[in-house]
Amino acid sequence: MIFNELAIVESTEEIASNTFQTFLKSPKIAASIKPGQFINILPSEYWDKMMRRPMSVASQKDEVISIIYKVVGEGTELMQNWSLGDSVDLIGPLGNFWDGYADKLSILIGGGVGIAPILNLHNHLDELGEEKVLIMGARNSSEHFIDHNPENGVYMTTDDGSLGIHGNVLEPLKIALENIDIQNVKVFACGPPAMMEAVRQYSISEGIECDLALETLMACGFGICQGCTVEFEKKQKTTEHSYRNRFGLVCMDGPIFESKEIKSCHL
Amino acid sequence: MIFNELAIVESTEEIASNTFQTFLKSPKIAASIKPGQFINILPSEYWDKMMRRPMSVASQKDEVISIIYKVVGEGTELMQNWSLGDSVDLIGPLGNFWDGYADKLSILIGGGVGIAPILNLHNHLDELGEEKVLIMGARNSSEHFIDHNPENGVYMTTDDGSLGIHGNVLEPLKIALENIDIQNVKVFACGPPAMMEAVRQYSISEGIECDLALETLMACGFGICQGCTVEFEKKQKTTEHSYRNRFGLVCMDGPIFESKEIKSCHL
Amino acid sequence: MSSVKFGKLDFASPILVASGTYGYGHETKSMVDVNGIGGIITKSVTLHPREGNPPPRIAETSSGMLNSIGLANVGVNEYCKSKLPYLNELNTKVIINIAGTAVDDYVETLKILESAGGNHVGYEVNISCPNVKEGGMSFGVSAKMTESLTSELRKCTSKLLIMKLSPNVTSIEDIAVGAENGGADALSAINTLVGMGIDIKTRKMKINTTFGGLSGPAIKPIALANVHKVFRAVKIPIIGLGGISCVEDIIEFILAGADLVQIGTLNYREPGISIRLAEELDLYCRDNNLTSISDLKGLAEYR
Amino acid sequence: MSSVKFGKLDFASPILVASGTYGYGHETKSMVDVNGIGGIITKSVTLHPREGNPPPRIAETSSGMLNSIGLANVGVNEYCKSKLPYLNELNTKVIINIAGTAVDDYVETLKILESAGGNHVGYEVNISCPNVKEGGMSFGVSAKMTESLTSELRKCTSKLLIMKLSPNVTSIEDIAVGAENGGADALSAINTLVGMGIDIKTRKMKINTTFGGLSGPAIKPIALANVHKVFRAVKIPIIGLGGISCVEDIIEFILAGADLVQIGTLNYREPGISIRLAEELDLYCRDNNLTSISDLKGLAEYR
Ligand SMILES: Cc1cc2nc3c(=O)[nH]c(=O)nc-3n(C[C@H](O)[C@H](O)[C@H](O)COP(=O)(O)OP(=O)(O)OC[C@H]3O[C@@H](n4cnc5c(N)ncnc54)[C@H](O)[C@@H]3O)c2cc1C
Ligand SMILES: Cc1cc2nc3c(=O)[nH]c(=O)nc-3n(C[C@H](O)[C@H](O)[C@H](O)COP(=O)(O)OP(=O)(O)OC[C@H]3O[C@@H](n4cnc5c(N)ncnc54)[C@H](O)[C@@H]3O)c2cc1C
Ligand SMILES: Cc1cc2nc3c(=O)[nH]c(=O)nc-3n(C[C@H](O)[C@H](O)[C@H](O)COP(=O)(O)O)c2cc1C
Ligand SMILES: Cc1cc2nc3c(=O)[nH]c(=O)nc-3n(C[C@H](O)[C@H](O)[C@H](O)COP(=O)(O)O)c2cc1C
Ligand code: FES
Ligand code: FES
Repeated sequence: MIFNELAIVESTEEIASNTFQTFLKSPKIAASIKPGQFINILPSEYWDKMMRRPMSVASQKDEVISIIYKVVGEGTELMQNWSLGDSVDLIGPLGNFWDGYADKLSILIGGGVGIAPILNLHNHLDELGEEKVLIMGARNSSEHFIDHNPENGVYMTTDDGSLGIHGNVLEPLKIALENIDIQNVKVFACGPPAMMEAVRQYSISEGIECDLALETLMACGFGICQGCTVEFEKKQKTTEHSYRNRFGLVCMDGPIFESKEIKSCHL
Repeated sequence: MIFNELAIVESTEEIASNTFQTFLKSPKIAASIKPGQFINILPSEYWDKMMRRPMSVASQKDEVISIIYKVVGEGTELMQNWSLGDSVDLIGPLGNFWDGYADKLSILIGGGVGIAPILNLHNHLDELGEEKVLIMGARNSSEHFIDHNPENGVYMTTDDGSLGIHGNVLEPLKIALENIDIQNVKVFACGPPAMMEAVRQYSISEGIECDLALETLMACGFGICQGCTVEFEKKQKTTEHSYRNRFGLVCMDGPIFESKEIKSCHL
Repeated sequence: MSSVKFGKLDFASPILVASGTYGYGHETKSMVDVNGIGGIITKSVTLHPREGNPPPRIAETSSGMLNSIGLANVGVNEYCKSKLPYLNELNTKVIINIAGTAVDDYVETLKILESAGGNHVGYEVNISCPNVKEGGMSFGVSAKMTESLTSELRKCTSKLLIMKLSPNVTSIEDIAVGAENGGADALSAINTLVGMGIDIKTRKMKINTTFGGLSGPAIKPIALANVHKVFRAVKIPIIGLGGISCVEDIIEFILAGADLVQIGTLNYREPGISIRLAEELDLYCRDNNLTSISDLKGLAEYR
Repeated sequence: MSSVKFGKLDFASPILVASGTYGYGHETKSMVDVNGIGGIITKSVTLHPREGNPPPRIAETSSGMLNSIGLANVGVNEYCKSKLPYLNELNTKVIINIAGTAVDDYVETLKILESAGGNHVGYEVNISCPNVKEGGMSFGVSAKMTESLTSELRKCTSKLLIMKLSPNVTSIEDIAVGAENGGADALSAINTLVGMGIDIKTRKMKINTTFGGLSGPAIKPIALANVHKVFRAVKIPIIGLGGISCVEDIIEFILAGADLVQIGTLNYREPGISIRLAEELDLYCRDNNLTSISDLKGLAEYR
């Protein structure tokens, strides 16, 4: 069930360099959204662009959801400038959700703005009391807002070595996989295409189960425009939308895909 | 000399129903602009429309000018929301200016948003100690912000009779003209097209000298697009821009035209 | 809302949703009372299933967007099996948009649809999709081919037959007259304009097929001009579309000569826009003492 | 800014200002260092003075505007007397845009300009103005007429001869090839698109001549597509224009195949935009280690 809901802005905070978290009171969406799903946002009543701005949900509690975003253009700048009490037009919940974490060690990998859906899954696993590892990649320490805490399975990496592990997310992933039967592991990743592609290829070469949350331009977000395609590795069996046998819709079939299901994370 | 100046917003006040006065610190324009001239405003840095918004200057003092405007659309809404200290991109001074008031009784007629250039002339005549009559027309009392004061030559009219004289601006104009040699009178008017057209026709039929400040859509405001035309009553003598012999440019040849020079105030 | 006459049909609202911009009508049903829409024109269906073009298929532009979906669709047989049953349940008018690459294609597709016994009131024929390499577009630029395609299709159906025109031509009037002569009941104008975009970072085309179709408010003035040209050229009814985003736009299209309108790109941003604008149009009619918005058809005055 | 080669000429900046959008170069001189502009293309001049179309001549649209000025201009004789002397003093390249209604018109206008001894480096020929009833536009839609007009003009001048193309055609490639075969040194693409608007309050056309020319960012994707089509069809240099509003747009046009660009509508809003964007383009070249922006010509990659 998809809702078109007017949400109320509760607060906005800069949680890392140029990265903001906004809490939105959106009862219908908050009650039904699952970790990994996203919402599609009209940044302003006067928005003159054709496309809403899709954002993963980073937390959900009672009637309130939150989003975490980098300010990269006009849409996100408008979001950052929302005032407390503003009403904001949302469509959601959209897309599929993280799954298959029940009896496994979940390794959660987030990078850049891809941290939101990873954080929401992290919260969810916390609530369930599930075992997990959290890996967050960034260019430098200013982009991080979580402590590097390897003892508790929380790894930060930075390209410049200014915090945590110097290098990319594959380093802590390898550490986390040491002495573990990969049959009992599942990786969940969301981040910049290059990072996800590295994780994807590694997961395939090592035979690790791995789900990736992709991003692409979206005109609608609910399966109508057919604009948000990802190419499948091989043709899929005919589904309700049989014309999707070569291309999946990131908004409906995704945003989460199995690593071996898709051709590439570069869309 | 036309300037493209970044002005600083000093204050904005609602002076009548939905009518705002904003003061802008704009030293170059303030030092050179004359009553009747206008500026062309970029309402916001992110303005995605092609046309600036032209506004007459309502006052000028030291380094500060003011504009008076009704909020009628996106541009004026943005203006009304300018914050103190914002910088605003202006082009000006533009157009010609009120003239010929030296040895005459000036009768100033303003209506609707056309009050701004009339008020500026009024101030100017005050400074010069010149004799004058001020007539302001509106639909109802909420649009007025000056007291009806016939003894001192200040007349308010309203269409609904809620303030001053019940009727249009021609009523007080006729009163003001009683017992006066029309050779010694000059009318200066700015307002909605219907009001100006009534004044124009009356002035022609009575043989009264009368200048009118017109409004039209403007793409540039400084004589380049040729979009802002008014049709002349008869072909004008060839000027620097001889192709203007049938059509005048409101932005350069105007906004002020003699009543008998033009075909109509409905542009 | 008083209904609007269109040929022999009555539309409860003059606001339809455009092909390719509303799927098969059920995708939005949790957000929108789909039956309140004047009519649903389904995504172009072709004889065989088409997987569509590789990504990227869309790009954002000033007040518009580019697309090159490549007519991704399930094919007419699967359409009859899986889409028609749901469409048959709708209480709004359904018009099936068909596309093809040769006359035979179109005819066969239409025949299969005719024999499927749907409740749809007619067909809109896409002869103007600029994103398919093998053809389709060639019909849209030739008056003669448009006429012969129209007359072949005319033979196969007594339902509403609407030809959808392309603006990417020197004279849309010629094509419109071709369709009228071929026996079309009505014309839709316009499809998208040919556009392009380049990602300056990667230096790659923004759209996989290089050229895509431009839609949205950016093209509204062009769409209006084309609707008015078509209005002057033919006697059959017209469905106007291209960039409609507010009730004022709808009134402009009707004043320009349209009988009905379609909303396209704006559906993505606001799935319920056709319902909202129908309400606003009702208010407009009431405020302006119009018994029907049709009273305004073609009333725009020349200066 | 390293200069840009264009045929036999060097342009100090690849950013020119478009005909009809910068007057005769002196109107903005108190606001802008006009000599910093890569080149000024003056408002179309015709054999006889033209008073232009009655108002209203312009209207605002989503990310664009409509205009129908009707080639208001002083006529070529007065132009030589009052405009050329000032233009001769400029330290930027001046290109004179001419318009007409028949081959003879164009030829005579060109001859008068040639004999006036201006410092201008060439001519841009407007065969694509959609707002003049008597003609002009007919050239722009016919490859044959374009070819013969070009070759007649070619005989009269050894200065740069640029034909300015219309997008309102089925195949801009054909017209481009016609101009190339006729001996044009270069092509400008594009002029405005035919558009329309209606004032729903008065129910009158927004533009006096019903149809006007649509310009501004709204048409940029269409302009880019046309520039790229022309680039693939001819070997002569191209000046790209249509909706340019930022440095990214300029880079897109050059990647699509343009050698130079023109800024049109945006000059009205920001008279100094061509200077500002030249600076930004300089920075871009430096940041990307380009010796000249020309290195990017036509480099857009297909997917
Ligand atoms: C399913 C999904 C979930 C997302 N979740 C998040 C999130 O949690 N946090 C976050 O910061 N960002 C997220 N994004 C990306 C986010 O949508 C873009 O950053 C945003 O749309 C940029 O808008 P803008 O107007 O500020 O920037 P623009 O100026 O429009 O663009 C800046 C950059 O963002 C990219 N972009 C623009 N629109 C989109 C779009 N619709 N989809 C993807 N990329 C786009 C452009 O390619 C460009 O490079 C998500 C995208 C998708 C598809
Ligand atoms: C020389 C001149 C002086 C002016 N002085 C004043 C003034 O002192 N105070 C004031 O309130 N208004 C003045 N105007 C009118 C003012 O420019 C418009 O009200 C304003 O542009 C509306 O902008 P908007 O975006 O808020 O409304 P829009 O939504 O753009 O338009 C609302 C209405 O305003 C009209 N309009 C829009 N743009 C223009 C334009 N460029 N020129 C004329 N009309 C336009 C439209 O036709 C429409 O009916 C003046 C206009 C001119 C030409
Ligand atoms: C993503 C997308 C897909 C489209 N698919 C089709 C299609 O399958 N068949 C068709 O006839 N038109 C299709 N169109 C064109 C629209 O129906 C419409 O003619 C065009 O977008 C102009 O209207 P608009 O500006 O309101 O969107 C599509 C448009 C878009 C944006
Ligand atoms: C008001 C106006 C007047 C114009 N006059 C002319 C003209 O006289 N001759 C000409 O060749 N093009 C003329 N043009 C077209 C522009 O030169 C340019 O081709 C077109 O506007 C597209 O570029 P833009 O989107 O950057 O404005 C005019 C455009 C506008 C907006
Ligand atoms: S965004 Fe429209 S189908 Fe996915
Ligand atoms: S507004 Fe451009 S010439 Fe007057």
